[in-house]
Amino acid sequence: MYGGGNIFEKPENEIQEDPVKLAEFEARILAGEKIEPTDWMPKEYRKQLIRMIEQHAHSEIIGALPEGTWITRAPGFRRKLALMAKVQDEVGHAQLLYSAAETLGKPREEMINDLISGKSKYSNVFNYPAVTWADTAVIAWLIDAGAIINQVANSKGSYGPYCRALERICQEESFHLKYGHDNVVFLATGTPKQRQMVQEALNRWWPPIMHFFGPSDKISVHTETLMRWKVKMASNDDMRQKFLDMYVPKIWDLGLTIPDPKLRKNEETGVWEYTEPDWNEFKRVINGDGPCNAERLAVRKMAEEKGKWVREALLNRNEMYSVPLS
Amino acid sequence: MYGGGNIFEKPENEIQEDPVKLAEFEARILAGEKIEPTDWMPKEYRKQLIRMIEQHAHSEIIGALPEGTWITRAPGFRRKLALMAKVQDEVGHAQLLYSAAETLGKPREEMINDLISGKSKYSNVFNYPAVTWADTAVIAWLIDAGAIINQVANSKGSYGPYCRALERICQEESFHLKYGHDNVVFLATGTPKQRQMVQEALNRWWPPIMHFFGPSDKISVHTETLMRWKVKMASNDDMRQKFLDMYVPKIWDLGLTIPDPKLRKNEETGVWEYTEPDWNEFKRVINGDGPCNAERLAVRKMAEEKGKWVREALLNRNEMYSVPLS
Amino acid sequence: MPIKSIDPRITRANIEIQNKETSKENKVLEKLDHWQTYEVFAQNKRGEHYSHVGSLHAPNPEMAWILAKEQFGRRNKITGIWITKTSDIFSVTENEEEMFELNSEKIYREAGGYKVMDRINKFKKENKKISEK
Amino acid sequence: MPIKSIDPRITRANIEIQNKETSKENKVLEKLDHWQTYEVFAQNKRGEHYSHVGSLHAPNPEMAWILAKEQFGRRNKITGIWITKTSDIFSVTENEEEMFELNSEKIYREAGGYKVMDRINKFKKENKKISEK
Repeated sequence: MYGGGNIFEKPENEIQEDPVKLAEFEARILAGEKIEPTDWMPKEYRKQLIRMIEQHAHSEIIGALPEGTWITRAPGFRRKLALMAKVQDEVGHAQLLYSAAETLGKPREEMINDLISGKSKYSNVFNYPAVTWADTAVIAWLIDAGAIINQVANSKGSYGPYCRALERICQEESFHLKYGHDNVVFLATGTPKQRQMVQEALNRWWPPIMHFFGPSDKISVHTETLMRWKVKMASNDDMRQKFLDMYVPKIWDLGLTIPDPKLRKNEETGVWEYTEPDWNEFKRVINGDGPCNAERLAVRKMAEEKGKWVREALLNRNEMYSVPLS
Repeated sequence: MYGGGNIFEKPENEIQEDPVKLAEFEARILAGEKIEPTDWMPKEYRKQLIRMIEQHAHSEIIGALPEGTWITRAPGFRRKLALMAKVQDEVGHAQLLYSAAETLGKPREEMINDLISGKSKYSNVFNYPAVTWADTAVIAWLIDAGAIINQVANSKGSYGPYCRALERICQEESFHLKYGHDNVVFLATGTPKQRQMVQEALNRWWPPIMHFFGPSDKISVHTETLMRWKVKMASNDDMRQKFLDMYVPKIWDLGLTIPDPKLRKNEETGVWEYTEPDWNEFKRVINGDGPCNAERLAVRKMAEEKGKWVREALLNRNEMYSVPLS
Repeated sequence: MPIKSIDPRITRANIEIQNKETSKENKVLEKLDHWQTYEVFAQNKRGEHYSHVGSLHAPNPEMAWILAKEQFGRRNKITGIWITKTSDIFSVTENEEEMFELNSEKIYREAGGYKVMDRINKFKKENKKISEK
Repeated sequence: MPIKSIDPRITRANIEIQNKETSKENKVLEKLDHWQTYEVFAQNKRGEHYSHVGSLHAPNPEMAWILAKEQFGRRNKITGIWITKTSDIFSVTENEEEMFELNSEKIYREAGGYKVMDRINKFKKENKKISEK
């Protein structure tokens, strides 16, 4: 579950790359070929890929927390089983993605350290709480829907190991989407109280969903090189438009109200119009001041610390770190 | 290049197998599933598979000799290159097949020992000499054609590693067949001397070709169990009929005479009639008294002996034998 | 101050919130705390070749096998797993591409490099002429 | 008596024919004379997973890599080779089949386990009736 946005930084200073190797590298990508771990690649490509895949991995493992909270309170045995399976999938996705990032040379331990210390980011939506059961339904449907749009695009990217991980992930996500939709439909077609619950959850989650694909293209960092290198596969606004196009009609079908009076599709341009999301709040939350940032990192830290004795009991310190092959 | 025939022996005494495991094993094969190296299998299945795959491997490596002899004397640079590529393929096939047999627990060294000592057999055709360049053309066309018929059938068998090796082998053999056909056509449509050469080669090779698929079903060892276990995929006579059906018309098309006055297709039954091959000669030759048996084994022995110092220089005796996984 | 969460289990765990400034220096994990990596190969169906499915962290091959089964054999049924340490795989890392270049003019070792029908047809036509005379 | 062959190279090599009786006891090779086995994984195209292509005998990983390239990268172009000793692969050999059994009633974690259109259509129909009144 990862939506992109705000993940690329401007290079601190221009790195001079071997122009012959750079030309070969770009020609390969232009020809639709994948880059593999042992290939030559620009330093900036490696750096931005690590950042992106690492953020994606963190988003999966942190994203398991707001949903995991509801396993014991899920209504009915079948929904408990399904939610457990979904949460297990998300943790499995984190593992796949950490491995893909490791092929670029950053050990998993460093990534987890950077997550816990707040140096690395993850998808901002997981800094908000899942207040009721209906929140988990909205997350599983709409956040996962957004993630699939992003991940399907990224699976056509240029880096082999990341693409292979995403193929497996997208296959599993299709269940998440259906599961979430089923839960939302159940509530939205249920009693007035159930309808109220899901409407309130939608009200809470609409702003984070609009934030999910990252800042508007007008204000986001220049990504032309990353698009040419097939690291970033679509602009934030393009993905947001795609999401609105696919899901707003489905939400309206259920008689739910989207809490944005300006939201409409301009039938002439085919473009969705909406109230500009509050990007100051987005920046404030991603930089640590959201309702759940502190809790998420503290829980993750506890998990690493409480697992330490088990890992140590099994650890063989004679091993050298080696970069995974794929 | 391997045609089957005379490769199965009667079990010395009936081995009692666990009836439950045997039933599961047979059910799996009936369902079209493959058997893998770590699965339970009847002792007789393992034994007969080792025998068959080992003979197939020996046939590839020994089959490289009569053709290899002609590399330096092949007419023209292109034919030299093509023949070298073909001989390299055959040796590569031997390697693939030895590996497949090794998954059943018999080390390659033992197989080579059994080949050189005469304990293991190989396809009888390679105990005949390639007297002229035209002989190599007939071998590459018609012996490889027979081998493909056999190998395509066997690739539908029950043992996973053997099937996987055969798939790769069959893909490579298609070049051998075309290369051989091209050489035969060149000679058969050439000067009277060239036509005479290829006709004489065909006269020499027709009896070994008729022997190639093994003794007639009437006199061969009972193979019902091996057919049910998908070790043997077609009867010797069925494969011979298939070969005649596909290739006799092609040979006649070239105006060549097949040295068997009785050879004709019975248009009522659809079955080819022919002079019964001399199965006494077949037995005599396979048991060691063919024109080239002694030379083939002696050359193979020399190769192992002359390569010994190279292998030893690189050898690390600390290794334990381990059964390959696939 | 311990965290007060909407998840009662987290509230009960009495977790202290990290000090934002000091936590920046906080290294929870040392190198290899998550053990070394293993490469996982799985067989999707009997008869098929084993194929690489990914890598994972584990303390030993046995645990790697168990984790691999959970990670790669949980959703779709597989028929076998092979595990090997990443460091036990030998590969070549530089200019690998060029090492695999094939000589493009090797059509003589492809089935498609041979065309015999022209010669056969010419031969049959000429033979027919002779027999018609 | 040395072999007299139609291949002059073999005749020149002066090879003695084996005595048929004594040769039966002849062990030319000892165990491991052909070294240990390695498993070979190849990538057919960039972006694809590495897949097992077979095993071979070699004295060390470097030679195994070279032999693998000749054996498996000679005909069709490949883009990479991984080599690992057969003995470095960990697998489970007994009753493997049963270990991979999945609980068949796990439809709740498949996309196909969810049917929502009936409920949506019923809801829309009822809503229509209410608004028509």
